[in-house]
Formats: sequence, structure tokens, C-alpha cells
Amino acid sequence: MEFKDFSRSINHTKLDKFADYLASGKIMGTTCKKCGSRYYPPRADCKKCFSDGMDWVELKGRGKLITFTSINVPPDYFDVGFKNLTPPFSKARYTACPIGILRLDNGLSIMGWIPGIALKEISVGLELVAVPVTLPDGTVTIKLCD
Amino acid sequence: MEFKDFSRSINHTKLDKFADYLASGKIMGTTCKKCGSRYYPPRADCKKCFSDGMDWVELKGRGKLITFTSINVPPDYFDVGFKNLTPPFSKARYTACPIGILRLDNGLSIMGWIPGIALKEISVGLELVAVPVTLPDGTVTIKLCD
Amino acid sequence: MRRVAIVGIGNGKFGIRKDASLRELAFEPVKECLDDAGISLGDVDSMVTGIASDEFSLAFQPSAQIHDYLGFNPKPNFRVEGACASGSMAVRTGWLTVASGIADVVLVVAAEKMNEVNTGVATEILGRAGDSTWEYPFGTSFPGYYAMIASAHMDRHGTTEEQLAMVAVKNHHYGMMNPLAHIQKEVSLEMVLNSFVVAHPLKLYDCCLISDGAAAIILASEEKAKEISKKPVWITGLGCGTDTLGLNERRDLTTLEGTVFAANQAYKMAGVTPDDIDVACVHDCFTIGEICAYEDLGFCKKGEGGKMIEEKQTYLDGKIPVNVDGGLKSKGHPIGATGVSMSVEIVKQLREEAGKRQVKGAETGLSHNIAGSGQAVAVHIYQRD
Amino acid sequence: MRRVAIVGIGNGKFGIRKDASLRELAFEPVKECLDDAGISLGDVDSMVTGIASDEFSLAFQPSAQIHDYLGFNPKPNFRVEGACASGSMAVRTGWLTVASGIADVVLVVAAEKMNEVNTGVATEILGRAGDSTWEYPFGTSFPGYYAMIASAHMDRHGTTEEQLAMVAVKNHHYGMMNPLAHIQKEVSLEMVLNSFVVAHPLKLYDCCLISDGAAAIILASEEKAKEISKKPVWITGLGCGTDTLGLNERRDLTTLEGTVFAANQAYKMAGVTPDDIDVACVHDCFTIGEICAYEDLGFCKKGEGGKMIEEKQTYLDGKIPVNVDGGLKSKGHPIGATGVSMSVEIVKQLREEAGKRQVKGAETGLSHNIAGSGQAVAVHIYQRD
Ligand SMILES: [Zn+2]
Ligand SMILES: [Zn+2]
Repeated sequence: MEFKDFSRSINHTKLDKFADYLASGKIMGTTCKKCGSRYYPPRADCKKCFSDGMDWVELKGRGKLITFTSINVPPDYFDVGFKNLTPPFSKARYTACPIGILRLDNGLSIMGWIPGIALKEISVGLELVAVPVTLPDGTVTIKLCD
Repeated sequence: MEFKDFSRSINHTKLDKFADYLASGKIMGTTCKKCGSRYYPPRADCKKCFSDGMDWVELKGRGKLITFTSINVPPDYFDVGFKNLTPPFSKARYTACPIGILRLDNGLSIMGWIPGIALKEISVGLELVAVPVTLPDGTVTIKLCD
Repeated sequence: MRRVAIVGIGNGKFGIRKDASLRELAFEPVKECLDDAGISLGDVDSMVTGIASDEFSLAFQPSAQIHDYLGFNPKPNFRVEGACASGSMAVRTGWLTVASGIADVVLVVAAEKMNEVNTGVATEILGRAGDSTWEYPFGTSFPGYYAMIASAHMDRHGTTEEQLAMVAVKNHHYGMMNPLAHIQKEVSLEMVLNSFVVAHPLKLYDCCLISDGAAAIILASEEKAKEISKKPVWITGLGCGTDTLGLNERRDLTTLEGTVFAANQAYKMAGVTPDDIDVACVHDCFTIGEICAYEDLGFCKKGEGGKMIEEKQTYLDGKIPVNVDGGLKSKGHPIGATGVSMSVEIVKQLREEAGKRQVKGAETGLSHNIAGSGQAVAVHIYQRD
Repeated sequence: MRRVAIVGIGNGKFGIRKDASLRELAFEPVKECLDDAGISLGDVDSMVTGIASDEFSLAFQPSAQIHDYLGFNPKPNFRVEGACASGSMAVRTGWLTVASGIADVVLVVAAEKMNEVNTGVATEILGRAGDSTWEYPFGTSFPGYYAMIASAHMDRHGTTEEQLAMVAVKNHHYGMMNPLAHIQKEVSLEMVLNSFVVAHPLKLYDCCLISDGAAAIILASEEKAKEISKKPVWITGLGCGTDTLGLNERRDLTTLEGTVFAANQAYKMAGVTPDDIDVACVHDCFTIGEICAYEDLGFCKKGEGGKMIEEKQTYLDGKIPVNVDGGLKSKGHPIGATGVSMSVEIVKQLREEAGKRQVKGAETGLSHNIAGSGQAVAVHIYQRD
């Protein structure tokens, strides 16, 4: 799996295993071997102690939604350009799907699609869980579920 | 005719008539109504006296080649991206065509394709004439000919 | 530290400018600001260009288009970029240039030509103002980032959709008084609330449009300023701050820490407090942006931004008039040009040349310009003699 | 005017860095230059980022990626762009920041990640360094612009393809001595002359490659520099020049007027002449570029650049060693990073830390960095105590 199967554009990174982990059902952050700082999105280098020694750590458990939106005018790639992909939670053309940021108990926050809940049912504070998804075209992403 | 039928990308300019003129067989520069400065490429504003009053003036006559090249590794648009166009002087895929800059007697210089002369026959100082061309797909450009 | 003044201002017409290219747009305010200063380009030592995007410009090194078109070469020019704050970062760099002593008279020109590309492509380019690795995969757009700030603000501080809409109503109202504004139309609260939802909870009238435009100013050292201008306006405070790239790492989604940091730097340097500000241009690319700005600039307490607009405290006759030029909302937001256009407006106000929208007796002004969703922020303080 | 010194240097590995993103590339030299200066990021007041292209970065405001990744927020950062001279324009802006007095310690970081896009797209992006309205329609590429400069130089001054090739031979020779260089390979005159023609008369080995990489320096005020460093290197001269956008409007295609203007400014400010320069890094994106640089910087007379390389006057034991770090040709040219990498090399030389490629007793150095085909140029002069 290539990293851009997650990122959609950027492919070169020291963190390319992230996409493989997602494909295997794991959302991974990193932890600094030296100072213990935890990061999500993962980092290859620690912004606290400037060490480049990092361990991958799985992020699990429920969290609370700290914000959300639903975008009706998408970037080109997710609209016309999305033709070659199976859009994550839509028909042939982009259909708005809510997205949000989930804050876990450990303080880290994860962005994800919220396909399963109607927009009017979503509010800040909602308890959800972040789950990796492999789309029909083989690309990977993250959704936030009940 | 749109200006991008000449420019290939930029479409909005105060000088969009340039492409229409090319289509009608004329290469046009501009002359400042106030100070008489002459410009090619044309300008809508005078960099000498800062006036925005300009007249279109046809550029005619032979000139001398002040430099040239022939590009074997073209920008994407002129290679793969050129699929939807009839390339100016090539087959289905880009074939290198010399380009050069012609200096006219009035001191103005014009860039153009040099499709009719083999690269090894081209040298600085060669006398040529700049000629508008309408390509089979309706777009316009300029060539430098014997 | 050398004192630096603005001695010439120019602002082109903002809007969908299909009649002009980037370089032609830039020419207009440069001509105007040279005339305003009563000098020629030959009197200018150095130039700084603010442009946000190569992709909108359809050019690599778009600043070269401008110095070439002006015939400024061979004198110095380069481009400064801070996304939607590129204009203010260019003003900052112009200030640095004069303050350092390496030049006495500097032209700062800023422009953006956004309408060469279609809306989908523009949304794509702007969407990558966030984290193009970690947010982009979720289809994030520029309104989307501010929508998430708005959702959090509404939850935490009880800010309402009506209060957001009131910002649009105010700024459209004042845009009517600015002939350079992109939109010349009053909007009602109902119109805003009933407009198409771009990114929940932000509606069409909560969002600025995609505009083309340019603005320019001339900066001069104290000695030169006194020679050139009868009404120099001094930049007495400058602040620059930054924030995390992704929204997920913000400590508080309702505070733009870059604004707080930049404002504190600027206030301290100028030796003023928020109470001293007579007129301000703040970054209202989205209505929620103006409400956050009230709070983060210290015009009110955190969480009271909604109340501030509801009480019309930022109208012309309020506690502190904000965006009485129409703001980004109505004047338009040709992203790179916006920061310089803010400087132009503040200078007009401090010179008492703002016509119908003049804040009477304004002596101290502030501009506040944000890159992306807060990743970089510039705040300048301006004072007249 | 406050004196400004370089007190820390860092340079990542240049090459096809598929192992790292833009922000990860930038981290490497920042860590190195902080270690070199013996300070922490907390000691830095302000930051300037040099990056040439949004499109290579696949991001709007790519500088935000870097300050975020370093955890530098909420302190100031913005991006400076001058195409392939973005790095030197960032150094210039860092210098302005310290010299103005608004900050005492400034981090200048510059990076480019060019290999995320394929060669056709890279050629397209770079091709638009020329006039994207008036030259682009003729399929112009970056090598194409310099090829036209070369054709004119060969005609006017009798410069030969062999002389161009000799620049490549020299720079590859010294690249072998630089472990950070993209290409570690000696090339012979025959190899260069027989290589694939990219744009007549320039061949593959006349052209730099498409590289990824980053470099960083710490600048400090005189007071801070003396606290921080035992071997501060002072930037004593700065020049910036520009030229027309299109080649067709150049008075003389063989002279880059931006170089001449920038060099004269820098020499005057530092109070030196070309004869005082002990070591130089010049902009050899194409071999013809180095030959023009010899002439336009005053290292030899106009038209004698070919002879200068033929006589090996720019080798380590020649009249003035040029690009003994391998130059853009062999070290690589991650466009935005190049200017800062030049500063790093000159500091190494003036500190006498350049190992095998050390110019003995070098006291005065020069860097010369060009945007596009001369549209903007920065020249800096460096001196040790
Ligand atoms: Zn750590
Ligand atoms: Zn004129």
C-alpha cells in the first residue's frame, strides 16, 4: 500500500507505514522514545525534545467530538476528480458527508468522516469511536462511528 | 477567439484582442499614445510614462534571430497533456521543434516556433520573418520562417 | 530602530476582474500610490510583492511578472507569501527593509488573480491551506475549516447563527459605501440565514467570494517620509504569530493563538492597548473569523464576540468600528492583496479621507490579517502625527 | 545599521528523498543548525521560510507545515519566494529581521520537495518560471531558457560546448568531496558532450537534476552572536537585483543584469571588490549559468567566462575557487533550499571546516543565487572576524 492511498496526494514521508496500518485495521500515532510525547497525526520527529526516535502506538477507545462540519462545496478532487475512485460514502458523484474531530481521553485528536449519522443528530460532545476503513477501490481512510 | 487560444493557460488580460489579431493574420504590439514607447509583447500600460493609453500597431518585416533552442524534454502540457490539441508542428505526440527570438529592425523581439528549418541549419543572425499561424484545432501561434 | 511611515496608497477595484491579468491588476494601485505620494518609480529603492498562490497565478515566481510590467528591474524585488495574509507579510517585510536601513523608500504591492481557475479548482487550492497530508484526505475546504471553528465556538460560547449573520449584514452595509468593493449590496439577516449552506453551519453569505484585485503602498524612512508626505501614517507596532497547521492540535478551537501572539507583540511595540484602537480592519474571510478576531484582539472578552456584534459595538458609531470598508466579506478577498488593502483603508481613515465611512478623529488604527485558518497572522498598528 | 552574523548552520542530504516529506526534510537541518549554534528553538525569536513552489509542495502556505512540525508556533514565520533564489531571499529577509532590531535571533529554513511530482509536471512547473503568458505558448522549459542564453553566449563570445562541459566536469569533481551531494560521480568531458540533448545546446550533464533537500541557518545580532558563537560569520554585504521576465526584452541575452546590479550593491555595502572574494558559490543550475556568473560578478571580463573555466581558474587552487561544494550541478538543486545551502557552504569555508574542499585561509566569501532565468538575483558577501 502506498501512503497516498490514504493522503490522496503526498506520498513521500517517513510515516508511510501509517497507510499499511490503516489497511490492517489500526489507527497509529507515534510516541517519542526519549521524552514520551505522543502524537497524532504521527510524527517522525519530536517537536518537544527534537529526537527522531519514535515508536508507533495504536490509538484505541472512544472519544468526544470537539467539532464537526459537512462540506457541500468540495475541492475539485472530491467532486469531478473523484470519478476514478469509489467515493467514501457517496454515489457516483460527491455527496456531502459530515466530518469531525474526535478528542480521545489521552488528549490526541483524530479527524474522520461521519457517514453513519445524520447531520442534525451530530453535536459537539458526542461520544464516538474512530475506525479505519478500506474503501472498495482499495484506498484507506478513517470514519467516526457510534 | 479566446486569449488562451494563444496563451494556452492565461485567459484574462486587457490584451485579449491579440489572439483575434493573430487569427486575422496580424502580429500586434502596442505603442504608448503619450510617450510613443513601443512594446512587444504588447502592454496595456506604459512602463516608461505610466500612461494606460495604448494603440495597437502591427509588427511587420524581417528580423534577425538573436537566439534559439530546440527542447527535447517538453513541459507536461506539450507532451502528454497535448493530447486534446493538434500539436503545432508534430505528430500524435510532441516532436521537438526549434524555437527562437527574432529581433526586428525597430528593436522589438518576437518569440516563435521555427518548424521549417532543420536545427543544424539555424544560427544566430539568420534572417527570418514572423508569421501568424492558425492551427487545425483553431488555436493560434507564431512561427518564424525564411 | 528607524521609524517607518506609509506615504502613498493605492487600491484597485476588487471583483471578478476578467478584464485584467495579474500584472495588469497590480499596475493600477501602483500608479495610484505613486501619484498619491507624488513620487515616481525612480524614487523607489526596493520592492516587495505579496502574492498567495503560484497556482492561482498560473506562474512560478509571479512577482517577476509585476516588477517586469512596472519596469522596476534591475532594482530589488521578491515575493512574500503567508497565504491569505501575504499582503500583511509583505507590508511587514517592507517595514523590515526600511527599518533595517538598507533602503529608504519601498514599494509594497500585493495582488491575487483568483478567477482564472474555476470554483472547483479554487476550492481545491484553498483547501490545501490546511494540512494537505492529514486534513485534505477528508475533503476539507476553506469554509470547512472555519465551519469547524464556528461549530466549536457555538458550542462553547453559545454564539448563534444569527450573530454570525449579523457580521455579514454589517459588512455588506459598509461595503455599499466603498466603491472599490466586490459586492455592493445590502443583505438582511433573513437573506444570510436562508442562503445556501456551504459548510455547516456557514452559509453563502457567511463566506467571502473569490475575488481578483490588487493594492499597493509606499513606505519611507522618517527623513524621506517628511520630505514626501504631509500626512504620513506611521506603522508603530508590528506583530506576527503562528498556530498549528491542523485544527486537531489546537488547544482551544475557538482561539487563534497566532492572533493573540501577534496582537500582544504589536500592542507592546506601539505602547497601546486594545482600548486605544479607533478603527480596525480584521480578517473576516468568514463571519466567524470576525467574531474570533474581536475576542483574540482583546476588543472584548473571550466568548463575547457574538454579543459585541449583536450590540452593534463594531458599527461606525459603536465602541470600535471594524471593517467599515466592507471587510473581506463585501469588499472582496483577493487573498494576497487583502493585507495591503487593509493598510490602505487604515491610512485613509487616519488621514480622514474615508468619506461616508470615516471614523471621526481616528488617530490609531489596527489591521489583522490571517493566513489560512490561523496558521500565520500579522497585526499592524498605525498612528498619525 | 546592526551587524548580523550566521551562528549556526545545517544542511540535509540532497537527492531523490522518497523517504521524507517536505516538513521532515526541513527538520533535519534545523536540528543540525540548532546543535551547531548550541541553542534551542526556544532561544529563537522569529523564523523565515524559503520555499519556491506551492505546486511542488502540494500545499498552500507550505511554510506552515514547517513551523508546525518544528513546534515553533506561536512565534513569527512566513514564506519568502524568489523561485530558485527563494533560499537567498529568505536569508535576506532574515538579515532584515535582525538588522531592523525587531528580533535578535532568527532561524532561516529553506526546503524543496520536488520529486512528489513526475518529470513532465516538474518541467511544466519550472517552465512557467519564464513568462507564463508570452513564452509558455512556445513550449519553453527551464533548460530551454538557459539554452537560449547559451546559444547567444556562444555566438557573441565564442564560448564552446566544451567550455560548458568543463563546468560540469569541475562541479562533479568537487561533488565527490561533498557527502551531502545528490550526485557522487566524476564525469569526463566526453561523457558530458555525448549525453542526451535536453535543450540544444545543453545536454543532460549541463543541467542540474530534480532534487529534494533542505538547509537552515541561525542569524543573530552582534551582541547575541558574540554570546552564542566562537566563530560567527558576518553577512557584510547584501545585494538584490532583477531583470525582465521575458528573454526577448533583455538588452543583452548574455548578461544577467540582476546579477550585475545585486553584485554591485553587495560589493559596495561590504566595501570589497571581486578580487577580495576568496571563495564563491554561484548559480550553476546549468553550466552556462556558471560562466555568466563569472562574468556578471566581475570575476573575469564579459565574454571570458569560457576561458576562465578552460584555464581552471575556478578550481580549488585557481584564482577564485567556485562551487567547490559541487554546485547545483552535482550537490543538487532543491530549488528553494539552494540559497541557504550556499550560505552553509560559505560559512563552512570561512570557519575552515570544509575538509578536503577547504579553500585555505578563506576570509571573504560570496553567494550568488538566481530566480528563474535571471528575473531576480541575490548576492551576499560573508566575512569572518
Ligand atoms: Zn521527545
Ligand atoms: Zn508611455
